[in-house]
Amino acid sequence: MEQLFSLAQQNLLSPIILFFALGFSVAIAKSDLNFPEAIAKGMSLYLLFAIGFKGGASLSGYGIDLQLILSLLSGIILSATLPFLAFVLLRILTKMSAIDAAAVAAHYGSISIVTFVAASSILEIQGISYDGYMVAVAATMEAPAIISALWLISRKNKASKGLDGELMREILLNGSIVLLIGSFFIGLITGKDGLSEISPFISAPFKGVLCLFLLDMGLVAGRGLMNAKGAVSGRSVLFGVLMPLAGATIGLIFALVIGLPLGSTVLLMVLSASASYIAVPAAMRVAVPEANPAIYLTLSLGVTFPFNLTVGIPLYVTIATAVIGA
Amino acid sequence: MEQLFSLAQQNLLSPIILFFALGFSVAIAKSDLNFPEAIAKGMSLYLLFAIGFKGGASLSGYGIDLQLILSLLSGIILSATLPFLAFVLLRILTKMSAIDAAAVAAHYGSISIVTFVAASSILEIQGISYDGYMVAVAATMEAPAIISALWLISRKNKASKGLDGELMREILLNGSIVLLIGSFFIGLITGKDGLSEISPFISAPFKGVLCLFLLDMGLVAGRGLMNAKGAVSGRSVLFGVLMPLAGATIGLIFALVIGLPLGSTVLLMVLSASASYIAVPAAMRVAVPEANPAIYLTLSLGVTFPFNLTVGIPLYVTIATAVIGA
Amino acid sequence: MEQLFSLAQQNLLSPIILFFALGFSVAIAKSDLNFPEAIAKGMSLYLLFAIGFKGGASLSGYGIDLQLILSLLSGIILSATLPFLAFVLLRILTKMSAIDAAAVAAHYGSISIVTFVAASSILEIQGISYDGYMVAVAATMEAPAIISALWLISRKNKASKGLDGELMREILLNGSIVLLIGSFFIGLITGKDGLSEISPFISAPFKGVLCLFLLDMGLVAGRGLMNAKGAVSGRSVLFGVLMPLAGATIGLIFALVIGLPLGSTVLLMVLSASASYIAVPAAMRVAVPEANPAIYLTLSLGVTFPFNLTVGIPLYVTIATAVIGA
Amino acid sequence: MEMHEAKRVEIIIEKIMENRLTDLLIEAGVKGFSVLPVSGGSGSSGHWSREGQISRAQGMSAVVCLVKPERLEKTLDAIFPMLDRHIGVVSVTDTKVMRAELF
Amino acid sequence: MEMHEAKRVEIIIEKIMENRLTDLLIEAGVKGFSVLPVSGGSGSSGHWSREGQISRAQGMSAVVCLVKPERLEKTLDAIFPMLDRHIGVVSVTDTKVMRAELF
Amino acid sequence: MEMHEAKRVEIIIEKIMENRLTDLLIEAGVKGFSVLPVSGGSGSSGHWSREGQISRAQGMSAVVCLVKPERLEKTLDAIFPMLDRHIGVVSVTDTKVMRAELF
Ligand SMILES: Nc1ncnc2c1ncn2[C@@H]1O[C@H](COP(=O)(O)O)[C@@H](O)[C@H]1O
Ligand SMILES: Nc1ncnc2c1ncn2[C@@H]1O[C@H](COP(=O)(O)O)[C@@H](O)[C@H]1O
Ligand SMILES: Nc1ncnc2c1ncn2[C@@H]1O[C@H](COP(=O)(O)O)[C@@H](O)[C@H]1O
Ligand code: NA
Ligand code: NA
Ligand code: NA
Repeated sequence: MEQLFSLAQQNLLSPIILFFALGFSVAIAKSDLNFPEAIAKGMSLYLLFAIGFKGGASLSGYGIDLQLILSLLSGIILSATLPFLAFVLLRILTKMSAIDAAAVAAHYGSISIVTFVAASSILEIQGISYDGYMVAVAATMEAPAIISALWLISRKNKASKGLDGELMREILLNGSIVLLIGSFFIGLITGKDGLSEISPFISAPFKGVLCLFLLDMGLVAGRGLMNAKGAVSGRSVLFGVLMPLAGATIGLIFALVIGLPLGSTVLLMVLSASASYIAVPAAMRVAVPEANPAIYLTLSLGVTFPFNLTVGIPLYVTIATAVIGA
Repeated sequence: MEQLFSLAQQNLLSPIILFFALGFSVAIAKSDLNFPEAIAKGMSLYLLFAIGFKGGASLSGYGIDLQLILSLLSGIILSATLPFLAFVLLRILTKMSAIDAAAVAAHYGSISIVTFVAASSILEIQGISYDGYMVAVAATMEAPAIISALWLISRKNKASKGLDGELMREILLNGSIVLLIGSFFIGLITGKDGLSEISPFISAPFKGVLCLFLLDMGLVAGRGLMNAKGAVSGRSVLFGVLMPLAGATIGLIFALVIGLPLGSTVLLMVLSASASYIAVPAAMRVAVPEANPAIYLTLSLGVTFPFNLTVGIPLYVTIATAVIGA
Repeated sequence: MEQLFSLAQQNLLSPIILFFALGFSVAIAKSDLNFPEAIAKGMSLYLLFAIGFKGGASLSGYGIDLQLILSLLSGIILSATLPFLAFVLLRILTKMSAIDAAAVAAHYGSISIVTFVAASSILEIQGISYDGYMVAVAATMEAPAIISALWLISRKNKASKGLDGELMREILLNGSIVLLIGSFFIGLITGKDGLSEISPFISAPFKGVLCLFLLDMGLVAGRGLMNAKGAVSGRSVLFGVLMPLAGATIGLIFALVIGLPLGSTVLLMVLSASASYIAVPAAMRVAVPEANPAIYLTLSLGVTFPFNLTVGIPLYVTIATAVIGA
Repeated sequence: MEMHEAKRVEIIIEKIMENRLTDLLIEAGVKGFSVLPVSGGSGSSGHWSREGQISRAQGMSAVVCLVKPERLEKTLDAIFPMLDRHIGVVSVTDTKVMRAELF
Repeated sequence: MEMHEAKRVEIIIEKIMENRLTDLLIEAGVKGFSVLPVSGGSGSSGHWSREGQISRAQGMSAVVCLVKPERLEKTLDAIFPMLDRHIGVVSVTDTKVMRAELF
Repeated sequence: MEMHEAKRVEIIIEKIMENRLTDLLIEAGVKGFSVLPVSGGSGSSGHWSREGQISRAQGMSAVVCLVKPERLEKTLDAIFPMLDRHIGVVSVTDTKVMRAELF
């Protein structure tokens, strides 16, 4: 308990969280601080490029082992099944329509890569190491949740066009995934030599860029909340806090079953707990335009993302440490 | 005198000044070199983030002392009163209308943060240290000048809407201020630990980014001058050179009275001498659309900014050194 | 031969080439990965700024010697004459109209600065040094080819407006040239001191930025090829591979005649072998709108650029090493 | 396809006034609008461009607003005071829209 | 200058549907179109802005398409199914163009 | 609100020709214009997009110019030679403006 508090406090006072909080609060105070869209996108390209490459380079030289394969499989299974849990929870807790609930569920099965990056930064500060292949696990967890949710929707709504070939290609080849996985493999191929060539670009400045990026995320999340007032009920907000806890718990069970070490366990919990706000919202707009985007964007970016960043991550670290031991 | 020349020469041959001069001259030669708006804005966000954070972090661990409070007070008083001096000077020197003169005066009471950054870079090269809280002083000097100028205008022009609540909020919560002050406080809170985390992003590459940014400022200033030919008279240009000298002198007196050390004295002189071209022009467009923007933008960005960068800063360093001693 | 293979393999497995290949292939697979235009332009400004400055700084302290002058002259002559060779080759090999052939020829006389940057990165990895003034040689090679090609066109097409004063100014003062040459001279003037001030910005992160930039170039080249299907014949593609070999050979002869050392010889070969896709296409659109842009953009960016990057550069290094000795 | 009469109101206004203008539009009961960036222009107050700019003082936005003909008068009345003081141009064009109930 | 009757079709549609829409236009035989960025807007589904956004879910594009009058019906029929499900507005304005053969 | 007849001239032209075109407009006595960015499009010369581009050869701009009806002929005559050689489309739409003296 004491550890949890000290960790939570340390986390809340880290620059990345403080910059997120700064953005969130000045957006609500209606400051005109903002980042050009191109800069926000440029920072997100940088972050994906850097974590992909570093993840791959750290694996280079190791063969493919069983744990890697089991981790990837776990990711796929988690992503494909968590939407069902989310859907049931939503139907019990809230009065959301089945379509809206399924669309929200897709987001919670999928992942938020920035939450993942923030968690790995926090692990680094704690001196807890993790496996480079967790980046690949993150990548596998984007798409399956979408397919599960579209299946849920097609059951309810016969008219729904669902998953055509073009959408499938868009989901599997979406820019974020392609950059993450591509950088991962280039890191894997070029290994330590490659890393030493570009490390001054992707390692040293990484945390500073992350601060700026979270400032922007705070601004966007805060403004989103302001514009969406009324779109989400109190019970939906409750879901936005309970679902990450449920997801993290199930992620922990998977990690225990396949015997992941501490750092990677935390990351699998974080991936399970986090909700997408880039790939999944886009897919939902295309496939399920009837679902209200204000609901899923607000829950994912306005509720669950800040919750994970501030309370969730230190909690998951504490629980995993208690269960597995440091 | 000798020191002044060597300092001026050293300053004129520093990369940041040369890149400004490059931009200025190729703009006048009608080269199509240009920076996308998003990149210019991205660089300015970076600079504010970096100087705010570094200023705050350098203060962390020190308590609030009397000199800090006196410096902040000096900043507010300078910003609130310099517009009156500027207004009187303009009415004596030029034939500008009262409205135009008041709008210009608002700019000279307020500050140019890039001039501040350039001056602190030059101090660092000279090995002269300054207090981290000067960043906070800079922030306090943005708004009071606007209020003084709007008061001047409301006296002349009863029809003027002046300062409504929304405009007041926009001025106090404008993006630059919020980022500067927010980063300052996060730097203060996270201190040396925070700084060491993001220092490779905000310290080492800082001067390089400043070079690129000043290249862009040179392009914009040069193009502004080309487009504004005829908008400003010779006597207005004279004002654009005299006013910074007057402002710096008054800034020096305040610094002597409150007993600031050399580096901070120079910075207070620079703040008093510099003219805004981001926050104040925007406020003037909203509150005083009758005032001609070509006049105040040309004077501030086309005349006073280059003057301070090339001649002003080394002059203020020399004078302050002569008066206070190294 | 063995050296060639090991070099080619080493080159093909370097991060910069792999990122280009990643971009190229995901573009063809129709991924939506893309860079905002402002970010692409920002990266290219950074690269020009960095190589210009580093080239100039490395020369600082040395006087102007004969070899420098001869190199600049060689650049001008190569750029002015290669279009004639290209034109003849095109007329023999392909069925392109004279106008289209002349427009393509202008591109091959001029240069691709990214190919130059990639080659100098590869030389650095090989531990082969080169002269800083090769950056200036690159700059001199942009414009002459355009003039030669416009002369060719005016002979064929009396109606052609050709080279008016405004176009001439645009060509000579185009943004890329001005930034490259301006940074070169500022590097020259400020020398080692200037370099040490901004080196953490322009040296350490350089290769990482280059990787991201080549990823973007791969995306643009791949998409260009997809959109241009049918615009270029197989024989045109053959030209796009033969011409760089011919150019490199002639570049080698010039280098031998003026006695350049190994690294600079390779760079002169690369400059002669590369084809412009920024300055020249723009000039052709203005002066020769009748020429089909799909042809010259596809050949330069879709064929010759990837060829030089993957096969050409290692080949030129091997040949130059064989001829001159390491 | 049944089409309905509507008015396309295009307001090119200083960027700094954009939010105040759209607030007026909403108050006037307009059902929607879209804002398009403007990258440069020229007028009695000279030539401008957004290139490399960080200042928020210069620059314009184009606000496009499709309205039912009967809502036009009220819309124009609402924005007139602002356009009288601030630089900007307004054009009103007859057009046709698909679903009348949206405007 | 001889001018010819034409229709200016302006479709403001979700960015994520932009490529699908332009594919429909091309299938419908339209000879060309231009896409203009939209930086913000407001409608029944609330207010939005592209500032600082990385999500591809929000945001609109304006597709401007000049067509011969006789091609209008087919064009509208082609895009109607998409506009029925997805948020977006369409306006059709009478206009004149220079070279009729291009549209 | 008194409104006056005017023409909305919209010229979509290669970006590289933008300055030359606006110089022609100013020479022709036009009182103002606004330039809107175009992010992509399609026509007889194929499909294009500005994404990730650094080349200045590709890309278009939309120049919108409100003119008095009596100034239209001269405006079109001035720009015609350029549009004859360079890719681009022009449309002229009847519209109404507020203050006739500005156009
Ligand atoms: N006739 C016009 N057509 C289109 N845009 C215009 C026109 N006149 C002015 N503008 C736009 O409004 C801005 C300000 O105009 P002005 O107040 O005349 O300087 C110009 O820079 C243009 O962006
Ligand atoms: N009347 C209108 N005029 C112009 N744009 C509109 C209009 N109505 C809606 N839009 C645009 O379409 C988007 C979605 O509209 P809606 O579906 O009503 O929320 C808005 O955010 C605007 O960008
Ligand atoms: N009918 C049209 N409507 C709108 N824009 C067009 C049209 N035709 C061409 N364009 C624009 O002009 C560019 C060049 O057209 P083209 O010369 O036909 O290839 C296209 O890429 C579009 O941006
Ligand atoms: Na999840
Ligand atoms: Na001042
Ligand atoms: Na060449």
